[in-house]
Amino acid sequence: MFSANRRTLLRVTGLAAVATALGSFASAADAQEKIRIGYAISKTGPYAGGAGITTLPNYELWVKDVNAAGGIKLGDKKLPIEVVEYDDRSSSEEAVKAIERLANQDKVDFILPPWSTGLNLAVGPTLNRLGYPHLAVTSVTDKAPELAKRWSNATFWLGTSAQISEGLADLLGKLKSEGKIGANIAMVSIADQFGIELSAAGREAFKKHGFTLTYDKTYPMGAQDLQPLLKDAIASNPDAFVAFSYPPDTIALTEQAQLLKFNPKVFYVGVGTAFPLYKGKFAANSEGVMGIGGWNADSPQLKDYLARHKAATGKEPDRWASSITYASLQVLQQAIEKVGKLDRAAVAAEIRSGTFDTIIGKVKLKDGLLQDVWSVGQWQNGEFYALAPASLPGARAPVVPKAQWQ
Amino acid sequence: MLLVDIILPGLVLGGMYALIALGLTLQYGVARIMNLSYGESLVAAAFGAFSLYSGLGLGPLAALLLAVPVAMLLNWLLYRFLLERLMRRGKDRGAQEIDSILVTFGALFVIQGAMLVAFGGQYYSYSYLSIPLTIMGSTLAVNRLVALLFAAVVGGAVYLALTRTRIGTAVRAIAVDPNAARLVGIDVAALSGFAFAFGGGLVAVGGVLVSMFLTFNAAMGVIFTMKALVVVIMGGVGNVLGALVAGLLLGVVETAVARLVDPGLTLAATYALFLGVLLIKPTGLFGRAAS
Amino acid sequence: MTGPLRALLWCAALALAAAVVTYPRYANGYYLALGISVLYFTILATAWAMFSGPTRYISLATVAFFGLGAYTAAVLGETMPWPVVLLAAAGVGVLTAAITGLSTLRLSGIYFVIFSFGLAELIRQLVIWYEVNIHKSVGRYLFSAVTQDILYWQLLGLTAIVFLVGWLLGRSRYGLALRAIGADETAASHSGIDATRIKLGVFILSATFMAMTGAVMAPRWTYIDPAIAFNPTISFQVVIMALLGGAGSLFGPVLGVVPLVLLFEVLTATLPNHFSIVLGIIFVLIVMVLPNGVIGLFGAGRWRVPAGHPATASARKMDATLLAVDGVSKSFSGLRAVEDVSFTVAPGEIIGIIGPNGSGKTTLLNTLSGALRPSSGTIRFSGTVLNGLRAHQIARLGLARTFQLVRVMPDLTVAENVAAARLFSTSNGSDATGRELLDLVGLGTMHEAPAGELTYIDQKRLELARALALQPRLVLLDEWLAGLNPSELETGIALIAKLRERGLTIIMVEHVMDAIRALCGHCIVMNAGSVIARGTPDDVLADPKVVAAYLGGDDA
Amino acid sequence: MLEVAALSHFYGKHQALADVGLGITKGEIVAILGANGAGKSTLLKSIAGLVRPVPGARITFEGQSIGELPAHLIVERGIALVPEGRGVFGELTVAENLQLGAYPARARAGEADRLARILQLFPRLAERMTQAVRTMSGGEQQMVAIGRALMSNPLLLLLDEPSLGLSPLLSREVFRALAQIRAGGVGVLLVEQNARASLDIADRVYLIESGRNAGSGPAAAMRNDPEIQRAYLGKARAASPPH
Repeated sequence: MFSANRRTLLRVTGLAAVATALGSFASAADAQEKIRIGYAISKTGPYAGGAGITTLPNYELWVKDVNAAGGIKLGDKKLPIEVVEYDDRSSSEEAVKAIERLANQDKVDFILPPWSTGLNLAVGPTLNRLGYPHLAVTSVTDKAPELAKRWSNATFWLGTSAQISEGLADLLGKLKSEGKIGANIAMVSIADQFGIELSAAGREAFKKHGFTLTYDKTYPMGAQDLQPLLKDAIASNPDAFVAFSYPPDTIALTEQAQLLKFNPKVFYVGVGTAFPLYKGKFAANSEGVMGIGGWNADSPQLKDYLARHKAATGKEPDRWASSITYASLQVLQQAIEKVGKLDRAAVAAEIRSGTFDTIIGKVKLKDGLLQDVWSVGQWQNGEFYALAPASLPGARAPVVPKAQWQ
Repeated sequence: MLLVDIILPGLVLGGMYALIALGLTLQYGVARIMNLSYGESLVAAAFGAFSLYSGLGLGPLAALLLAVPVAMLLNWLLYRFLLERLMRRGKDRGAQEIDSILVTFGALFVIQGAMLVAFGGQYYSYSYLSIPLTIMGSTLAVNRLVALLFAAVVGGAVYLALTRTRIGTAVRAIAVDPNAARLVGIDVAALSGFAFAFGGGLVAVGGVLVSMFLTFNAAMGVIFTMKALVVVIMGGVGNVLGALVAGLLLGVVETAVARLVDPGLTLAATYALFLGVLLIKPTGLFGRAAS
Repeated sequence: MTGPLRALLWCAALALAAAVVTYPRYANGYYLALGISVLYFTILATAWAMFSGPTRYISLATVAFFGLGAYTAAVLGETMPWPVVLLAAAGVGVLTAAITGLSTLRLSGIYFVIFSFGLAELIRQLVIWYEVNIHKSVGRYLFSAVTQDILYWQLLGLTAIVFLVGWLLGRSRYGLALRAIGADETAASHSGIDATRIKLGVFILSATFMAMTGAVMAPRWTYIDPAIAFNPTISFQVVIMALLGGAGSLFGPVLGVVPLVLLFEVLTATLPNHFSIVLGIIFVLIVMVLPNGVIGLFGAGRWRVPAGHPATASARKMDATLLAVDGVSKSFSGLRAVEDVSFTVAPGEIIGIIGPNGSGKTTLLNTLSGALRPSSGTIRFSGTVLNGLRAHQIARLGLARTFQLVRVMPDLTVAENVAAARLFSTSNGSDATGRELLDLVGLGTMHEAPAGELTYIDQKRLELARALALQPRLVLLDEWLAGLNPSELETGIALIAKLRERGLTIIMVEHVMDAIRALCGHCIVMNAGSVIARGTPDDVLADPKVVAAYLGGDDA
Repeated sequence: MLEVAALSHFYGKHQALADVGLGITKGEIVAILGANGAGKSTLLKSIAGLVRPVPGARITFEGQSIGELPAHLIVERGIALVPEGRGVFGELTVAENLQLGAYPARARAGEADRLARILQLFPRLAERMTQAVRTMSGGEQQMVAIGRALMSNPLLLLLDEPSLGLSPLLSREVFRALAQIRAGGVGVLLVEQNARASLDIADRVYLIESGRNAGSGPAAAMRNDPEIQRAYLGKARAASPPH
């Protein structure tokens, strides 16, 4: 800590000699003493909100956990992690530059990915060229299989958009066949790649299951009032309401639904439903709300993870990508330990082929993709339990219809 | 009925737009400071309200009593120690404007950085007065109605103060011609500082009130800055009434497009309306004609 | 400069150029990425300043063009050859800039600033809507083999072109015209400069570079969506960098780009968690200590245009009537400021227009010079109907004016003020050089002084010289003698008399009766918009109607 | 009432004023004559506190030094400047302009009476109270400017080129108003290019050349001084037709 601070101080005072300062980062990586791990994450800009919940706390928690345990085992030695971190300012160009810097200047041993689909895709070619394993966790795209083929160093962890939508459609289809809900769905989605892919896949999957879309609209990012949208959705009298939305909108939609006393049998919103913020804000009213993600809250590893996360960062993790992010880091650690040396190509290959023991259970990737991902979760008794796919161990039965808003 | 259901929620949304623009009409319209850190100040006030609510259980309406004086003081200090110097240095209004853009761009980073250190990048949201109220068949949230009410009352009061009182007239006189203002015995630096600080107080009002119903994080300031600028410019620089009307108009149009055309086009429609207004009236709805 | 020194400088410049060109050969990936950042902001900021520097129109639409370029590349990049993609991006930039420029450039000041921002947002929203509803997908993938080296060289080439174009523009008459517009658009129009077309042209030029930069950068990010391509932060950064460096000169922006890119870089690296605060504070300090931008440290390097301008041969044609005003009226929202005014002016004549304040004299001059369009009536100048012509067109025909509240272009030098008026002159009137004209009005020693620093009376002289530089056949003087003391008045009257002797025709609005009596052969008296008397000065000044409306009980 | 001594001012390297001195007593009109650029406007601005003189200048008003005061406090002491180009608030109405004239605390008492007197002095302002000043003619704007200055209840009125751009009729009205103002006990310091008109109305005259005092004396004597006539009144006077 002390040395880092002193160096920080030196750098600040040395601002005048910019060139010198820029050069001075290239300290020789002492592979014998430490493992240098670098990341550039959005601490500012529009992505800071997402990165600040899902990604950054898990990086910090993992480093803390590993170092508390003595470090990563390399051969017969345990090497602690030294972190080099930057802010990509939510910019693709800054993210690429930061990767180059981590690789060329800081000569870090491993690089952790940025947050968001866009930034992960932006740094993809660079990480591929430089040969760093790329754990593209917070990247949800239908192109994932193709990308995993193109970049052998890259792995994708949240499933594809189709997977998420189909999971939801399967669940709703089952509810329909059980006679718990009717055939009408109102769907709204945010007008970016994420929302469009999910809604496109949803449209098809819902049709396959015999549903009718009584309302199907997109709204632009940054819309300040979603009440008009919701009113028209309500007017279409759906059995299930599905919103592929971002956190601020997820919260606004829920709040408006309560105000308008809109009580569909299934209320599905997200991203953001799995955030502790959601439960914190809506308390009892979150009960029965469905959203993307979910986890097996009864698993002892996850319970333990929840407690550690809370202790280390002061906050609960979100119940979707957080645990997977942490698990991906565990996979990285175990892959390094299995390879036994800082051979990035070998580690990348091991991540793809190996089987690992993580907080989310046994992880084995297929073609660079994590296959067993939860697509639907539901708040039940103050926990966001995973519902679908029902075939996965730990899946809970959905509570339908959702209780009326209080 | 659909009409009512468009106009009422539209007015409520517009009220929020007007509310977040009120401070800027004073800071830019009157004190002539193009404050790029405006949105960050607004978000900072929202964080303040959140902290008071979650920490001390103090409701946002009570928090106003604390937030507004603090914001005024901070803005006054900002004016007194940074902006006033620039105003004195700039040889004409253009130079002053460029300098104020640059300096407040720096202030933007400082405020945002401070919020990031204190609160991180996560989203924050809490519930206050999230109670439905049905008026003429249209259900509205009380917290949003409160914002509309404040926009109307505060906006109206500021408008009356600017046009009906001597000190308000003096403030407008500074906006018209600072040099001539000195000649009638107006302490231009002090009064500009006051107008800027008062604008800052209004920013705090906006921030505290929108925190009741918007989810926010430290990186969101620029959204508010730009929305406020659009409203102020559309209404006509320095015209409080114009800002009110422009805000309400934008809200109604946005709601109407969402209900009648396509929710995907709401923002496109508001920008199109804004651009259209400027093409027809190059100095905004209530702006003075270019001389 | 001595021979060896010059050779040394050339060698140094060549070495530097070689170092820059071969940079990817010795820089590692990171320094190359840093170089790419510097270059791409250099192009954007330089292109921005090309238009916004001289005109002072602060545009926040940079990202609109940049984003459209990036999108074009993302759409066409995998199917078309790269040069075609770049051309297409440039084309999209030109087209959008042309459409938007035509509609926006009549706005001024802050209205333009926010309009340009709104425009960028509108374009982004429309692209999103199109992608969602027509293309059914928002993000575009662009897999490309472009390595950092190639990207760097592409950007370097574009940088070279943008500087070359900027340099040529600065040397051309359009460069001075643009600065004249920025200094005082009205005065520029009345000096024969087609402000709209020149602004539009340069706006398009600047947008083209922005669009091409977007296209060049797009492949780097693999994935383009509206949030990435139309990120408004880019617009702000470009403005800030250009202003910080100094937007008024060709190399100013780059002086803002380099330190700011490096500052961001050093701070994000050293203080990832507090960089915002420190950056903000440092930035504020920079602004406080550098009032004129970074370039101010080096002394503002501006383009100066030599005062001399080759004289064109004049073939003067004498008409019996130079100007015929027939039944001209002008009303402002119902209020009739000028009502049915008719008169003619013969070549070589000096006509005086007198009348009480607010009687419509200046409004009448404004309809003659094209500042206002007459509501009815016709104005014929040397056989050409002036109705509907714009100020610069009328000025180019050889009808020049001065302003009641003196309007010089304050940031331009005296010589440049005069040169600005000769840029587009097609008249074949008087053919004195700029230097002669300045000597004529008594400013012969002040060529290089900025016009804004002249005294009031010298500014009036300069305004007259500028009007004469149009090589006019008719000059409108609007209270040109006001504010002169009696002895200065004598010099002024003598100067106007001299102009008449050189064959110039003059219409003067004046309150100084001595001047009217000394100079005018013919007078028109206006009151409440109408002509109430006309004739020789002595006749009209004795007219009881004129005495009652204008002169008062006894003579001044 | 006002004593100015050793007043110097520089614009950059250019010395606009060099050791200028002058004095004016209550109820007196003092005219300052000089060529354009002689420094007359700078002199008025220095007294009004708009520009800072070089240290060493002594400006005392009613026995107290005002050289260090900012402009708005000088107005408070009772000195009002009508600047060249009028300096009215074009976007505001006549009523608002006049109301702002009474902004200083010294002017609050008796504001209504003073307004009534000013509207008597300039009757055409009374008809236009709600009009935006920028839409008015030059002469009317000049009346607003003078009226606004008078609203501050000044002891001393400084006028810079009040007749600039005014028709002969209007400029005579303005000068007539100045005589009335003097009759009310207010001192008037006048800078005016219309030398004849100012000599006609002034009690005393100061001549300024290139920023320096170049003479002073009673206006009546100046009017008949051939030197003065040549320098400041011009030949044009001889050419003017009989009254």
